[in-house]
Amino acid sequence: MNMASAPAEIVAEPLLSLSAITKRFGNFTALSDVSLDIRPGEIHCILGENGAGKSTLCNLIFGVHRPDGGSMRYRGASFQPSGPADSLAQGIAMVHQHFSLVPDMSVVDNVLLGRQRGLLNRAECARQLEKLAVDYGLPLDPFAKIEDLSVGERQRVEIVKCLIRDPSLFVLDEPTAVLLPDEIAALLDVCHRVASSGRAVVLVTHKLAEIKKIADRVTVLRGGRVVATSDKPAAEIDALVRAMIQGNVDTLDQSAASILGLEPVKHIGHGTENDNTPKTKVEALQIDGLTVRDYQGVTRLDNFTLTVDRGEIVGVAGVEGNGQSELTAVLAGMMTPSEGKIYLGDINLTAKSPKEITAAGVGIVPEDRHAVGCVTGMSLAENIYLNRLDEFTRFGFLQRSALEREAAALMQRFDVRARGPGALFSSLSGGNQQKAVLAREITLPNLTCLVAAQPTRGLDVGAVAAVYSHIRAACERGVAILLVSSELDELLTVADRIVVLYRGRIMGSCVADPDRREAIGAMMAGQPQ
Amino acid sequence: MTWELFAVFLGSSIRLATPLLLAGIGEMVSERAGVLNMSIEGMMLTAAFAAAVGSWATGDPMLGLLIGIIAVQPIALLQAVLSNTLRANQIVSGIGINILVLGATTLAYREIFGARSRAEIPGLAKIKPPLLGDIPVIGSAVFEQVWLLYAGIALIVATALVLRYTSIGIAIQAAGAEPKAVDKSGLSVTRIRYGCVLFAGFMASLSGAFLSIGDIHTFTEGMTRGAGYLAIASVIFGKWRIGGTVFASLLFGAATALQFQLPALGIAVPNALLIMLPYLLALLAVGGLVGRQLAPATLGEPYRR
Amino acid sequence: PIANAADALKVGILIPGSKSDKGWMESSYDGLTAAQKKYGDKIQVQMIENINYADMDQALTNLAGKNDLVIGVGGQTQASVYKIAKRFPKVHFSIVGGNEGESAPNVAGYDVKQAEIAYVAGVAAAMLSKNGAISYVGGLEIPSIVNAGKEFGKGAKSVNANIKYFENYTGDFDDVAKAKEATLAAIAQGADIHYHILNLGLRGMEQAAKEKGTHIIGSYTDRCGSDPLYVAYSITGTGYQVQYAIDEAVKGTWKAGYKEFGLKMGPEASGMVICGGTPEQKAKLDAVMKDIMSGKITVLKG
Amino acid sequence: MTTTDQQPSSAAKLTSKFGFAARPALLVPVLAVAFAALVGLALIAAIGVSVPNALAAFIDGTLGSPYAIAASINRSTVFALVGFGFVLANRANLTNVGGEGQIAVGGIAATAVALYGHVDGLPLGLAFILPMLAAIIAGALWGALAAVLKVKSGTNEVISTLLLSFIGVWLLYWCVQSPALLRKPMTSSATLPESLEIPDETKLPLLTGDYSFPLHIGLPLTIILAIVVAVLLSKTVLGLRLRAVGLNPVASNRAGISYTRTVIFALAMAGALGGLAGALMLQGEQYTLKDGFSSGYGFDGLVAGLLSRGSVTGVIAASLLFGFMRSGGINMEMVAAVPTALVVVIQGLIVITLAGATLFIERWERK
Ligand SMILES: Nc1ncnc2c1ncn2[C@@H]1O[C@H](COP(=O)(O)OP(=O)(O)OP(=O)(O)O)[C@@H](O)[C@H]1O
Ligand SMILES: Nc1ncnc2c1ncn2[C@@H]1O[C@H](COP(=O)(O)OP(=O)(O)OP(=O)(O)O)[C@@H](O)[C@H]1O
Ligand SMILES: [Mg+2]
Ligand SMILES: [Mg+2]
Repeated sequence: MNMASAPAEIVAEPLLSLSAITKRFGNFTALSDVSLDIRPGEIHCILGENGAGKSTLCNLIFGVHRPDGGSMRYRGASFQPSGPADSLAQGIAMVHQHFSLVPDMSVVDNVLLGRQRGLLNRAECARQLEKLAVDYGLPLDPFAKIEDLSVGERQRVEIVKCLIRDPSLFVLDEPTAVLLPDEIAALLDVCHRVASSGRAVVLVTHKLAEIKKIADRVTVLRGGRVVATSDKPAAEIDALVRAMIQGNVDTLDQSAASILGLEPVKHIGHGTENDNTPKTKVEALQIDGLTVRDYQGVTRLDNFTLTVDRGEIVGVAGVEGNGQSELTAVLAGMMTPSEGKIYLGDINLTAKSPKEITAAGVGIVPEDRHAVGCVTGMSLAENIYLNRLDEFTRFGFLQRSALEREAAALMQRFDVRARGPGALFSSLSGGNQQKAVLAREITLPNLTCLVAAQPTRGLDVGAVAAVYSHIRAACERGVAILLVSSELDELLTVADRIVVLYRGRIMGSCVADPDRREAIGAMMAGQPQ
Repeated sequence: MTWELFAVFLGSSIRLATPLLLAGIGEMVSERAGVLNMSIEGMMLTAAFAAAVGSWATGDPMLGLLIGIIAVQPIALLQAVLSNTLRANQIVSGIGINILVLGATTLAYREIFGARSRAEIPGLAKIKPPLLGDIPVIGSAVFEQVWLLYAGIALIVATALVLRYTSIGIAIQAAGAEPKAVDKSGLSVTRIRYGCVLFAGFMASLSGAFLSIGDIHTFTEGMTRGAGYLAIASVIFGKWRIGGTVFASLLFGAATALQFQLPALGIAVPNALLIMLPYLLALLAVGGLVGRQLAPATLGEPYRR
Repeated sequence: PIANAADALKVGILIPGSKSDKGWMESSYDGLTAAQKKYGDKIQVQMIENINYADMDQALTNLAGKNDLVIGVGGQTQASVYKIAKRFPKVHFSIVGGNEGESAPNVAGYDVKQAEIAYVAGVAAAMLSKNGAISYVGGLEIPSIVNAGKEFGKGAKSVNANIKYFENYTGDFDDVAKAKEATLAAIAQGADIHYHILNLGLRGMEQAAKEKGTHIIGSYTDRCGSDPLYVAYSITGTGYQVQYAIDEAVKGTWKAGYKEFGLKMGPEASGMVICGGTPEQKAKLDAVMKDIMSGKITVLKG
Repeated sequence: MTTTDQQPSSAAKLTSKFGFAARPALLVPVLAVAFAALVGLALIAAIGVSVPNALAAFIDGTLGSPYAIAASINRSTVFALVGFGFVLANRANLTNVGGEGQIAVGGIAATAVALYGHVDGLPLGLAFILPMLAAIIAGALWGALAAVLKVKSGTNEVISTLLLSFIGVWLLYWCVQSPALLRKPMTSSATLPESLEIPDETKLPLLTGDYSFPLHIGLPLTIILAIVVAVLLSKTVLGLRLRAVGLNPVASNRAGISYTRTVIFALAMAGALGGLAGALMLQGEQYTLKDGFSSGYGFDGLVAGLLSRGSVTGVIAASLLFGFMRSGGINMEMVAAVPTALVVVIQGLIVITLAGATLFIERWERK
């Protein structure tokens, strides 16, 4: 392994080589002096904190952005794509970090977009999809509308869109963040197949387990620079993580290390493990027979009953799209349940407005932080206190300096890194945005219950660790915590108890014990245990 | 109401609906791709003027129509540049174009026609389709119409087929719903949107020509009188679908035609109310009768990578 | 201000609509042009057209500040003229199409009396109609236009008590398509002679009549012989009134107050002609006109 | 690296100093207007009018007399009020194009109260204040109607406010046509379809009391409202809430900011300002209500709002530009025989060039 030095001796003519690439957005430098080679036949992983420049790098390769300095060579020739069309024509395909699918069009139409001229031959395309499904194990209903698909299926569409072009360089930007273990395994398998035939794969991921499993080589980015590369990533994973976060792995929250694959999954819970004093159970959140039907009358959540005690972390497991979103939306007051009751202690919170729910002491970390969690066009300080603006109001006037002072203090406490409390929220990296939302919800003055949905999705190791330690600290203070996650490892590590959702119903529940992994997995697939 | 009167009412509704229909379909395609053309009104007026001048000067209404179509394209191009390349607010630029065209056509009309204001302007021919046209009473009152109307219907059907069955069709829909997906599939969002605005201009030019040399063979200052805005309303009323837009245009046409039938039937309704009727109906329609409208996700937003 | 005859008379004219509207405004503008031709350097003219209500005060103030005589074309200028006239006591104001009512020492209102001639047109229409059905299309539903419609119907009924009469108001003097559809609706009811008070909208009526083989009684302009569509025409002399105002001011005989410009003022101000009409028809029309002037037949104002 | 340094965010910069922030990119709009003016002059020359004469007439018409100045400013206040309303609603990402209809219903309400509300004789200026209040309320309701449609059935407010404009204008036509409504008593069959002149006490007091300089209290009122709107947008929690809802209604709702209430508030305020503009037109100058009363001023105000790019100062600048331009145009036509259509062309050009220049202004500001 060479720390920030020239790449190792040339093994083969690289498929793609970047030299001294620089990319600026305005006066912010997202990438500086980045050089790296992608060799034929390899799976090249990119590792880095949120905001390190990984997506920017991928977008440069795919022609979405153009570099401000440096040069690229592809298959031995100079490569200057002026748009995705150029890259696609050269056999480069990319799965983006965020979906770019047309929601009200079918799978076939999405796949055909930009691929065919003139009359569409949908039947032919459907046949091709079927063949791909067999070859790569990626089944899809070609005529389903995207908006009716689960997140995992949508990701499959994105992948199939690329594979159908038979790419020689396949770039995947955090494709596994929203996938289930099985789906991840299938995807890694696809990567192997692509790479094995002399083509290459660039894979961006935060999950160290995946790197250990399939990476041939790893490049670590930090602050837009290459800080490490490795030809034997599996063996050097600790050093790579250290380079990435520029700190000691030992200081990380144990559970973070565990779920990111640095250590085998083990239940850590929240209390100090040797604290055996039995806690008195105080029921905080009671959900009784909650049923939610959507506007078409389809039952999305069916007779959901659950109690969360103070000082307890209950995990809600399940494949995405099985009612988790509806559960959080109802708890957040963004959706009205068709039946059932929600109580917080003695306070009836059924069908109350978000404002009343917040006032009652329920914090919500929504699953979609951009759509529901924050207003990206406003400042960090404004976002942190968006639900408590009244506290900074005098005669209707906003006390901006007080607001920013308080926000700055909170930034310090929660280690939210930004230019200052006045920084535009959209200028923060994903991890810092999530920390800010968490800070807002967890510091509600009378917090008794916290509902956190997918709180660590897409976050880097350091950020994940920070989120866990804050959740754990809240729990210590006696807050009841409902943790909704599609990462089973996360729940097994952090929660006390797990309930499994399947098609809107509770399939079963059990204590969070890594040994029960198989059983929980089966419940997630709809088999009662 | 006698059959004869009813037939006149139908024919009148169709004629009054045609400009909205033609312009509306073009606008619908453009809005599907994400561009809102408030300038439809101005494009129609340009075509009405240019077609009238062309037809008058050459004596051939076909040439007039062609000149009308050609004259609108620079206006459409201006709208496209403003809303895609310069990323200007689409409502402002549209209104600006409407103001400019109103002034320019009035000025030019006076320069050209000033003294010869009663000059005969040759108009497009009418056709009576076989079978339909032979139906007693209704036949000629309803179906004997300017051929441009039938050509327009054919164009609308063609547009529907293109949207449904061709790669251009899905690209247009995707450009409004998820332009990123279009960009990343190697197509140019900008080019698609330019194309759609030019198409909207083309349809608006047919609509404008229909106004001046189709049905009434004359040009008058500012003769579109808000028809362009009603065309936009019919797109929204029609929920950005071809069928819906056609239905909405016909409804507005019928509401306007009613204004002439009720007095003939001796039914006394305040005239203001009758004139207001199309707008009132449109408001009721967009205000809930047709249910929640889901506009193309990025309608009105310029795309930037 | 008109004391010094050696100085040119300064005339300001406000045409609220378009001076080329084929109707009221254009006819007034023609009157102005005729006066300019007649007087040459003896008058100096400033004109403002296409003005809306909110800007009318300013337009009239500007005109009044620089001219000796200010002419407001159309009843729609009346309220503004009376308001501004108070602020310019030395300037003379004439309103073409002014109504009886208010009075001011420096404002003259010239009443066009469209209803009067419309009655005569109704008589002509009844004589010309073969189907026993006639129609009228008005622009805005305002008194002078509505009264003209009513009198047109009354005139026709005086000849043929069973005649069918249809009237319609499109809400816009200039909307061609609406005028056409309104005429077509009347034709479907059997009407074969159409009268109107429209400006640009008249083109629509012409289209409808041409398509269906019916005929029009024109107003404002003589089209006998030049267009077979027209079987008769009435004269509403708005241009004559403009000329009258200028004539009076030039002569120094300009007088404030209400003045009727009906049949009494002669054929240039108001008249009715059937193209190639028979002597009997002409006699009938003359008789009706005489009865109106003598007060034997009373018609609405406007 | 947690810092507490107080660098203003770009968003904060835009709205600092009561929204009257000095903008570095003033040059671009000035250039845009200059360009349009040059094209206009070229056109004037092309149709054979002497350019110096036309220019002299234009200047004389705008600044040549106290009357011209006052008339221009009075007109600008109407544009500005509609523009402020636009900017306010636009902060919540709502596009109110209904100024014309709001002016119309404002005019109707003010006329009704001034004529039949038994207000003359009331002390403390209530005689003219009450009609204005009625106009404000009517405009607010008209605006709120579009808001209710938006929150209840998701109706796009661009189209609903546009349709409400047409409806308002025809409603006014109805009111002045019908003797049962606001039309003056039909003493003769020739009575014009307009309202009676409103009583003197209900007319807006002139600042100087002299019709040769007819500035009325609409000007101070507009200045006060400019400050109120600017402060509201930049210094108050309400302003912040409008912005939040505009940027992300769902997240704002989650944070306890009512989408429904905010949207209704924003459009009702815009409508109220439009209604007040109608009152100024009626009580300040026209004094009688007629068909065509609104005169397209609602659309000019809209354009002023659209071109302001969200700033109250911008609205004022654009309103003054349009207000004075119209005065100059009238005089150019009268004295130099420049057709009004040409003034319309120049106005259209200005709107287009300003709209097209936005990108350059933004680039400049980012530097
Ligand atoms: N279009 C853009 N304009 C301005 N800044 C940008 C733009 N795109 C990215 N950035 C900034 O560049 C930096 C790198 O972003 P990038 O998306 O590449 O990070 P990343 O490593 O992919 O992070 P994550 O793990 O959160 O996906 C970030 O600070 C981001 O805010
Ligand atoms: N972002 C949005 N876009 C469109 N419609 C929305 C949006 N948010 C909410 N709505 C609609 O607005 C209506 C009311 O929304 P909401 O739940 O925000 O009410 P509210 O703000 O809580 O009002 P109140 O405080 O009066 O109860 C609902 O019909 C909802 O569908
Ligand atoms: Mg990324
Ligand atoms: Mg609510």
